[in-house]
Amino acid sequence: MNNRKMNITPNTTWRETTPGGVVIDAGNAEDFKTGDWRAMRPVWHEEKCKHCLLCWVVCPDNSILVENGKLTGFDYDHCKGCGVCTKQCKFGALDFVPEE
Amino acid sequence: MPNLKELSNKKVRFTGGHRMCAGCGAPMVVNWILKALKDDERAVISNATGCLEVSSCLYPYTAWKDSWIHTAFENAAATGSGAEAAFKAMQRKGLVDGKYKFIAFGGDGGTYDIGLQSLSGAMERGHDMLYVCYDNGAYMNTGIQRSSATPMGADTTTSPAGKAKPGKEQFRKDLTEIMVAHNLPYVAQSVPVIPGTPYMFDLYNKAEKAFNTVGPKFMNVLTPCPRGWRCDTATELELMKLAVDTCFWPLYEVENGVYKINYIPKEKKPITEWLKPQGRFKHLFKPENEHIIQKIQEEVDRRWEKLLYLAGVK
Amino acid sequence: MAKRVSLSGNEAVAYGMKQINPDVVAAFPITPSTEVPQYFSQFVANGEVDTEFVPVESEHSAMSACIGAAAAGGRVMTATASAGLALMWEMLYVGASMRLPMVLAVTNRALSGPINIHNDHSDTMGARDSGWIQLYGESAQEAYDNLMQAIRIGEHKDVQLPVMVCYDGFITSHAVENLEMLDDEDVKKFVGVKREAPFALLGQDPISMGPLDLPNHYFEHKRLQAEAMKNAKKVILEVAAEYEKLTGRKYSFFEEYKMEDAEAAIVVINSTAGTAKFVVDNLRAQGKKVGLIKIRVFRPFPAEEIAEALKNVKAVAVMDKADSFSAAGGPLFTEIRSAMYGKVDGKIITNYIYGLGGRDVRSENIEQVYSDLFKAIETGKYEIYNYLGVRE
Amino acid sequence: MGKLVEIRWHGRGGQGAKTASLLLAEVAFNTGKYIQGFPEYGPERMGAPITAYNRISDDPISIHSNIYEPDYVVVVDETLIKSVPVTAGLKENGAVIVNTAKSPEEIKKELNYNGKVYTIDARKISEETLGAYFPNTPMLAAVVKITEVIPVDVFLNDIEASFKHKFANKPQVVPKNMEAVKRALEEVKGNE
Repeated sequence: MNNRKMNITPNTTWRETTPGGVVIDAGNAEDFKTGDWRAMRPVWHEEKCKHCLLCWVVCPDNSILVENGKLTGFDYDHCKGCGVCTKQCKFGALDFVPEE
Repeated sequence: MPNLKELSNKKVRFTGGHRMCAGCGAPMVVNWILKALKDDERAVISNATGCLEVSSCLYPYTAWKDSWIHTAFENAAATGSGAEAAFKAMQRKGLVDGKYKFIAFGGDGGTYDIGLQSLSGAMERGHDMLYVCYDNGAYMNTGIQRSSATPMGADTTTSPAGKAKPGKEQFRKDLTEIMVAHNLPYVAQSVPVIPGTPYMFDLYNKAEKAFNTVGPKFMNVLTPCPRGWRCDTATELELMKLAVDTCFWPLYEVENGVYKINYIPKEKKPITEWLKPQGRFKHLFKPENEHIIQKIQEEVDRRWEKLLYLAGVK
Repeated sequence: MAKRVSLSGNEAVAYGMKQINPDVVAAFPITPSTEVPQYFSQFVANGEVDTEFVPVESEHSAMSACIGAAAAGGRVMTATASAGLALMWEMLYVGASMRLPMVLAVTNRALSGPINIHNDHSDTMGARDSGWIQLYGESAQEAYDNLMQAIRIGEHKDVQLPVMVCYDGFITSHAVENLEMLDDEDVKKFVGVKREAPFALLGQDPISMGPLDLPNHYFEHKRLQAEAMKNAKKVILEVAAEYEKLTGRKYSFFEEYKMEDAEAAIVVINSTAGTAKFVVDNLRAQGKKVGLIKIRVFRPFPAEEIAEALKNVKAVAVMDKADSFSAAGGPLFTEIRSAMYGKVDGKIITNYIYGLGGRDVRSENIEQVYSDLFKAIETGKYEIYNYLGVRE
Repeated sequence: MGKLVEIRWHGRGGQGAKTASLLLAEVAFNTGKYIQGFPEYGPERMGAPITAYNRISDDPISIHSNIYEPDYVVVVDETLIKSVPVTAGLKENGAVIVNTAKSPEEIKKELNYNGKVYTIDARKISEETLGAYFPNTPMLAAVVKITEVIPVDVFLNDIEASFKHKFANKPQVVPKNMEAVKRALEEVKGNE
C-alpha cells in the first residue's frame, strides 16, 4: 500500500523506526499476505450463490468480499483455507479443493 | 435478527493479514464484538498477552483499525481501566472529545488465571468497559497447557493423559459465575456467531447490549481452537453447537443480577457427543475411564440444573 | 510568590501532585508511601483537582493503569515503595519501552526479606536498569523540586520516558521540614496544563501500542530507547536551568559540596548526604580537606561528569545504601569505579554498604569513613569493600 | 551555625507524642525557625512506647540521623520511666520535662539524671480547662517555656491564631485551649 504513514522495511534503522514499536497505520496488516498459508482453497460458484452471506459471517480472516450485500469473491491474499465457510453453504456454491 | 446486508456495510475493524491459525475462533469473536459498535464510535482495545495479541499485532503490522494496546499477560483489565480513566479526566478538562468504547480481550489464561485479580479489581471499580474472555480452555499460545478453564479430562501438555492420570483432574472454574458475584450491570456467556442456529446472533446481540450498558461488563465466549482441541477445523462450529446442546456451555446473561437463559435445548444431548470429536478427550473413551465421563456428565448436569434454578426456570 | 511551608516529604509530594493536577493517579498503599495516595485522594474528594484517582487492587495494576492512561495521552502520576515497586517490576520495563512519560514518587524502603519497612535504596537500585530516569533527593524540598522537574524531563520530545522521584522512607517521607513551594500558577506555567503526546490511543488517528516485536525490529526499538536516555542528560540540565530561574534553587546531575580542594571525598545518595554535610563542616573546621558528592541523577548516569568531579581527590568512598550481592560492591560503587576507569586513574576508591533496613546513620559513622580515607592516603592500605555500621 | 536545639519525645502510640512534636515544629516554623519533626517508626500500635524528635535552629538543618544526645527530653507518659531509659544521652545542661502530678523532686528520684527536672500535670490542666484528657496543648506550652526555642509571647499569639483556625467551627473552645496553655506556662515547675 502506498498511503501508509510508516515505511518500515527489513532495513529500517533505529533512527527511522517508531518509538516503542508503536504502529501508526491502523489496519496495515492488510499489507501482510497470509494467502500462501493455504493448502486447501475455497472456490466460489457464482451461479449457485444465493448471497445469504453465511460464509462471510464466519470467515476468521475477513477474506470473503461483499459489496452492498452481495458476495463478490474471495480475497485470496489473506484467505488461509480453513474451510469453515465452505461448511456453511447450503447451496453448493462453495467447493473446498486442494491448492495446485 | 440483525440485517446481514446492513451489517456487511459496516466498517471492518479487524482486518485480514493477522496471523491467527487458519480457522481460529478468536477472530470470529473479535469481528462480531466489534461489529456491534456503531460506526461513529471509536474503540480503545486492551489485549492480554496470548494468541490473539501476538498474532494480531506483529511489528510493523496491526490488524486493528481501532486503537489497541498490549502491555502484559495479567493486566488487560487494569491497562484498559487506566485508558478509560484518562478519557474521563481528559474529557472533563476538554482535552479530548468523541465517542469512545473501552474493550479488553483476554484468553482464558489471561482472564481466569493470571489476570483474574486485575479483572476483578477493574470490574469492582466500575470502569465503563467491556471485558471479553475468549475461552478456548487452555494456554494455547504457549502450547496447550492446562488452565483453570480447561475441562475435566482434557489432555493438555501440563495435564497430560498417562497411565496414572487421565488428563486434567479438576472441573473447570466457573468464571462467569464469579463475575456475576461482582454484581455487574451485565454479564453474559456466549459462543461465536453460528449460522443456522436459533442463537446465531447471540454474540452480536450481547455485545450490542453490553455497549449500550454504562459501567463494567463481562462476556465469556467459548471459542474453538482446532489445534488445542484436536478437532476438524472446518467443522469446529458444529462442535460449538454441541457445547450448547449438551449444556456444557449454556448461553445465558445476567442483567443487574437477573438471570436469563437465552437458549434451552429441547433435548439435552449427552456430554459424550461434545467430547468424542475432540482428540483431547480421546483417552476418556477407553473402558477404564468410563467413570470419568460419568463424573463429567454429573457435573454438567448439576451446573445446568443450578442455572435453571437461578433463572427461575425450575 | 513562593510559599514557605513546613511539610513532610510525603505531604510535599502530594501537594506537588495537586499543583500539577495530573489526569490520572492510580495507586496502591504501601508503607511509607501510603500517605501520598491518601492525601491525594482527599484532594480528589474535596474537588481540588480534576484528576481521576484509580484506587487499584495492587501495584502491578497501579503501574498497568498508569501505562494505559499514559498511552491514552494522559499525564499520569503514582507513588510506591519497596515491595510495591517490586510488584510493578514487569510493568516498569513495559512503560519505559513504550516510551510513556509518567512520574512515580518512590519513598525508598528496604526490599524484603526479611520484611522491613525502613529506609534503604534496595528497591529503586534494583529497578535501575528498567529504563526509567531516576532522580534522588536529600530532603522534602528536593523531592518536591524533583517532582516538578520530572514532569518536564519525561515529557520532553527528545526523551519521552518515565521518571522515578526517589526520597528516603520515613527519614524524608515522614519528617516535617522547612521548604518552599511554588505558586499554583507558576506550577501551571512550568509544567503546562496538557501533556503533548506524539501519539496516543485517544489521538486523532488510531494506533497500536505494544506489538509483538521479533528479532527483526526489537533491537532497533531498544537502541532508540537507549538514545532517549542519552538525550535525557541534556534535557535534565535545561529543565534545571529553567527551574533555577523560577526558584533560585540550583540542580544538576549531582551536588558538589566543598569539593574544590578536597583530598578525601565521599559519594552518597539521598538524606545521608545531609548528615554527611554536617560532618564535612565539622571536619573542615578542623582543617581537614574533605568533600562530598551527592548523586541526584542515577539514570541516566553522569559518568563523565562524575569522573571530572573526582579528578583531583586522592581517595573516594562510595556509599551504597543497598547491597548488590555481586560480591564485588554496591550498585553506585560499580558505576562510579567504572566511570573513573581510563579517565582518572590512580585514585583510592572504596565502597561502604551502609544503613540497610533503616539502620540509623550517625555522624560518627560518616566521620569513620573520612578517617578510613585519610588512613588509606597515608598508608596506602585499605579494604575496598566495607560494611559500615553492621555489628562485627 | 546558629543555636541548634534537639528534643526527644517519649510517649505511647495513640497518645499524641508524635502530634505534639509536629505541633512544636509548626509553632517554631511559624516564627521563622528551621525545623525538623520526625517520629521513629516501628510496628507500634496503640499503647506501645514511641519516640519522636525535633530539631529547631536559626539555620538550615542538614543532619538526618536520630537524636542520641538531646538537649531536652519530654516524657508524655510518666509510666514509661520504668520501662524506657528516657534520659539516655540527655545533656547534663539540658532538662527533662515529665507529664505527672508528682513534684520534680519525686520524679528526679525515679530518673537516672543529674540535670534539671521539670514536671507539669497536663492531665489536671487538660481536664479542668478542656473537660477531657488532651495532654498535647499543655505539654506543648510547657516545652516552649522550658526550652525557650521561641519567645513565650510570640508563642501565645501564634497558638491563639492556630486555635482560631483549627476550631473555626466551634470558636467557644478557643478560650478554653488558651486557658490550658496559660496555666501550663505558669504551672510547669522545676527542681532548681
